[in-house]
Amino acid sequence: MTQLPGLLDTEALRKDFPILDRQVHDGQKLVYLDNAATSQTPRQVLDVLSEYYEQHNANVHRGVHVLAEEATALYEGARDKVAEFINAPSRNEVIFTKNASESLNLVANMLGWADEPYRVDHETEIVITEMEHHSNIVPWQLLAQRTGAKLKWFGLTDDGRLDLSDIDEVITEKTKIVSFVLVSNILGTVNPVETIIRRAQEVGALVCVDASQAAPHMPLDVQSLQADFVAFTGHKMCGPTGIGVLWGRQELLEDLPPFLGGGEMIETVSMHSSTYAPAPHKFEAGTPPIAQAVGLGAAIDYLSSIGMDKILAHEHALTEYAVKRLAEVPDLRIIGPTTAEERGAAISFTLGDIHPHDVGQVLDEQGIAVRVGHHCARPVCLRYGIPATTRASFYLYSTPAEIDALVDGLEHVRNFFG
Amino acid sequence: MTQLPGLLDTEALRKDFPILDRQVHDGQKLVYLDNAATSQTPRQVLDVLSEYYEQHNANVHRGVHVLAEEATALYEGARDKVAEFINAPSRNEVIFTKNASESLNLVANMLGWADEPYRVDHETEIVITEMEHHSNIVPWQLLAQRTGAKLKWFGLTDDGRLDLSDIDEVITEKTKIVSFVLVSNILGTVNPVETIIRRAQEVGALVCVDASQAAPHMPLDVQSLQADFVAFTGHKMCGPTGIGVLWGRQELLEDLPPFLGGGEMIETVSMHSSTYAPAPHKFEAGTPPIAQAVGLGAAIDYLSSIGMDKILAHEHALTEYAVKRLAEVPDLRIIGPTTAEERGAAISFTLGDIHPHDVGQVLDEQGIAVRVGHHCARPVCLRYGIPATTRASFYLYSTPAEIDALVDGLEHVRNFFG
Amino acid sequence: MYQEVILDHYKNPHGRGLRDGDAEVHHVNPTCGDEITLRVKYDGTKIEDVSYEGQGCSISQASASVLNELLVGKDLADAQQIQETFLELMQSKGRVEPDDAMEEVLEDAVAFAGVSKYPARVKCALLSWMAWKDATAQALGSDAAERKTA
Amino acid sequence: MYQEVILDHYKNPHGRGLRDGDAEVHHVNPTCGDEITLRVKYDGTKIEDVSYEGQGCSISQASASVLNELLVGKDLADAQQIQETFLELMQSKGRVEPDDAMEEVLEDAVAFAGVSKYPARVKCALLSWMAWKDATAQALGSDAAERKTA
Ligand SMILES: Cc1ncc(COP(=O)(O)O)c(C=O)c1O
Ligand SMILES: Cc1ncc(COP(=O)(O)O)c(C=O)c1O
Repeated sequence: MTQLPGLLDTEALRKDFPILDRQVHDGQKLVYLDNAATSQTPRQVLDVLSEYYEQHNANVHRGVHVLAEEATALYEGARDKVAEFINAPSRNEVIFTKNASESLNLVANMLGWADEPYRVDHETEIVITEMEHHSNIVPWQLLAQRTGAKLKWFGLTDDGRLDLSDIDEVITEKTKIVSFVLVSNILGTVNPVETIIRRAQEVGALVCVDASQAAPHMPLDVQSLQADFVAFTGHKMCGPTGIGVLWGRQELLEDLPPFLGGGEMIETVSMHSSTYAPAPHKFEAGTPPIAQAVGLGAAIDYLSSIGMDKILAHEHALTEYAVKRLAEVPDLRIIGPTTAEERGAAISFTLGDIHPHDVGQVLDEQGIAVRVGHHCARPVCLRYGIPATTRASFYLYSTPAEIDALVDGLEHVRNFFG
Repeated sequence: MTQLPGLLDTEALRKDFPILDRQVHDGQKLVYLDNAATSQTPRQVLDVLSEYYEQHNANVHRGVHVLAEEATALYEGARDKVAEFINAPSRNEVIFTKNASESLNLVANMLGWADEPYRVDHETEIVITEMEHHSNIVPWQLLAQRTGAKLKWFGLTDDGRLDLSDIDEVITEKTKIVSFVLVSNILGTVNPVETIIRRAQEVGALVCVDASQAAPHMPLDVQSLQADFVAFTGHKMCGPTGIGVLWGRQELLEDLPPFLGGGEMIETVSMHSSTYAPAPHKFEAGTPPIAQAVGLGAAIDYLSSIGMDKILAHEHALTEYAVKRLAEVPDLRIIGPTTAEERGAAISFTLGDIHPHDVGQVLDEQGIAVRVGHHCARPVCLRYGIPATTRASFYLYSTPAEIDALVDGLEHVRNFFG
Repeated sequence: MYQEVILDHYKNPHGRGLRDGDAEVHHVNPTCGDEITLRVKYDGTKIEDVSYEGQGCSISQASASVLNELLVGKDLADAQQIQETFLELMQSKGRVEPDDAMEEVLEDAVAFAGVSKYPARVKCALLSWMAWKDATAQALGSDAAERKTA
Repeated sequence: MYQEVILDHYKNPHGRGLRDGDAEVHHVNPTCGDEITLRVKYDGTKIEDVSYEGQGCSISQASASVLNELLVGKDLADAQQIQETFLELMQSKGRVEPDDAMEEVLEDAVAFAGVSKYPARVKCALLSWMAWKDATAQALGSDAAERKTA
């Protein structure tokens, strides 16, 4: 067994994840390397979900019966856990959504309907980057179309990093919002937050950070980050599907208009007009994903009990090992940074001219689950002139042996199509 | 034990719901009469949820590995189940959302951004009713504010029904959309769909039906309903939290613009512009609530195995019994129809001048869970000049004995504050 | 939660009704519709009267009655201490067991200790107290009152 | 899924390259970026040539090669029957076990039966066939082709 410094005790941890025992294709052991798409869910989270439904299930807020009080305490308790996890100054800055995409759309829509000084309109500009996930592109394209604002973006360097050489032309006095990804889901790149935020603050633009691939993998401190909004998603961090988070600075959440209207987000309603509850409730219309928020809270407990710094170290060690091993595979080209520095544990590559679909399929036949395609970041594929990539991505339960299996699997792919 | 014709075998059914065995306040048996707020979840659904996470969890669509194929098949299979459950002409007309509130906001936003002939703007009118849930009021108020459209509504009669006497003045040639509740969550009223739809069709207005309190309790056939959109929510029909449905007519879903932008809802993305996937995917941005949709599918299997007509009959028998028994309680005034005809199994009432909060609290001390307040339908309270109501609401596992417990409990409330 | 003391105040409220005052406020609890109109009358910094009218549950009504009983005749500083102590008790989530010192300050109001376990009802208990604080700020100039109760 | 026949066609594609034609179409599979440019040439209703160029996975490439091999030289009606049979097979979710009759119609194309079990790949296999249908409709006038293949 390969021993690397900084690895977690995966043998123990893997016992928490029932699915990792699965066999596929008549007896192949599952090697799950699709963690950037979604992570697996530990028993600790599943137990909390079951207990919620079996013991406490009720609609939250305003109930005076025991179950309603319990469900509310659990749901709001999950908000406390999220707030602590990201070091939010206030629990009221944590909004529960259904996924990171909704969180990002929420920001775009708040700004579209806002009054000055936040309002995005035809005289203003929106800045994103070429390595964004579609969920951080399309909401801004829609906003630009619908308001007449201009959409601008940072390009990429050949080695998979943001090209910030024209930062002063891209972010200008007209910029109202800069929205960018902290860790790219396709390239793995960790972006230089500080440089971008400093320039945004100079011109008075708001900053939204897509932390979907960061929150699961490293300590996240929204105060030291200095952004105005931070979005992430539960299913990539050991939580259930159907839950996302938007953190936003309190004074912004107070000033900005609501997005979805309905129960729970109001203060008082008459047929003629309504007033809204204070944040976070203002942005949580309807019955929230209660069990899912509670499950996310349990996932955060789980991650915290391991330690986000330890998870980061584990993945960094794996990434170092993976880039080294992948370099041994002939014709393999990593799309994105080729060293483990300033990169996360999602590694995209091409393999000669074997199409990623074929790579993925033949790996799958060996039990190895990777993702193939444009990974919801098609502009990156266009930028590098490739139709798609194969992506292996690791998490706290991934092992060097799984990387070895991947490398062996790729050898088999090459022989198969050779 | 009270025997009523048409009752389900609740003794057997209740075994499916672990929470119904709960004791509260040191040994009080739980009497759960808050089903209009949320229903309880049967073991059959919980098992499917666990199995999903323990065996098949993966992100859906586009994956070529086994788990991704399985998760996609389960997720899309849930769509098939919903389509069959509501007799949708096509599975592509079923959009998964996070709750009914999102579904209703989706309709409002599609129409706000639509081109002619659907576009809601300052020359057009929106029609709702005074008995809507806030989730079917606030989205339209927001739309009206933001487009300049005029919001109109049907009032209520003294006995808790829609006052349609002015239907020809309320729904006019200017009306673009009529959105109303099929079964009121506060009054229990079942509304005369046909009359309203006929008039809407006459003037060429679209019709959106909020079926949140109908889908769980009676057969729902979107084809015979003849509406254009139908919204409902999973957690009220034995499903998980975090999942809702919008059904819409295919040609409308093709014509109308998307709402949330992101992964999954696109066809092709470049930095300059994007095209969208066909419905339903066009309206499902980001990783959907996968496990929750699968759970909703299991809930539908569960409901269908009992039979929606049988559930309707059961609740009708209970409602008849309940209105009879409640009539025996001095000073009790039902807010809404006082007979079981054309009404669902949610019964709101006031009890002399004892405040609903006190009624609910003292009932809770006896283990009886009811909801108190304005039930997210404050205009109804304003209409009837009351600050709030106490609401008891039944479901397939409710029993006459629980209604007896409620009546005894109310007697105790009266003595306590007498 | 329904201590005898609370029920007594609910059934036989002290000082209910609107009388002459230096300032009047109207507060609403939007989640349940409880309402109170409250007036304060000061004689220097001494509370001459707190008069009120409202509708709501037993907790909010009894709480207003207790407030009237406790605060009328007190000096502003003492009244503010009582208000702060009551606020602390109500926000304790049932974790504070009133001791003798607290009982000395709060008198009948310690009966609300049980209410603090019920988040949905805490707001009911606090409605009149928040209204009083607000009315006092208006009557005496917001600075004087705010600085002490912030 | 990767039958020997499929790999053979992938590695040694039949009739690849763009040649003269009556109509040209360009089809894309947006979910994976597979692309094909395809031309058809008719001699009356007889298929004189299907030429193509594209990029994509082995399934989409092999499928285009098989298409060329199967359809060139056929009469339109026969070609349409082959296309329909292939479509049916691909949409069968692995439930259709090709029998002799089917094998007679589809020849090498029966090797794709296994692909039908993989929903994500079915579109790859169908890409060239959909392109052919479309090109044919353009070449012969949409009515003629549509009526028969609808
Ligand atoms: C009639 C009605 N419409 C809409 C809703 C909103 O449903 P949800 O809270 O799940 O969005 C509810 C339930 O709260 C309801 O009863
Ligand atoms: C970088 C990034 N942003 C946003 C998202 C969208 O997350 P979700 O699909 O949960 O909305 C993802 C994951 O798909 C992602 O990797």
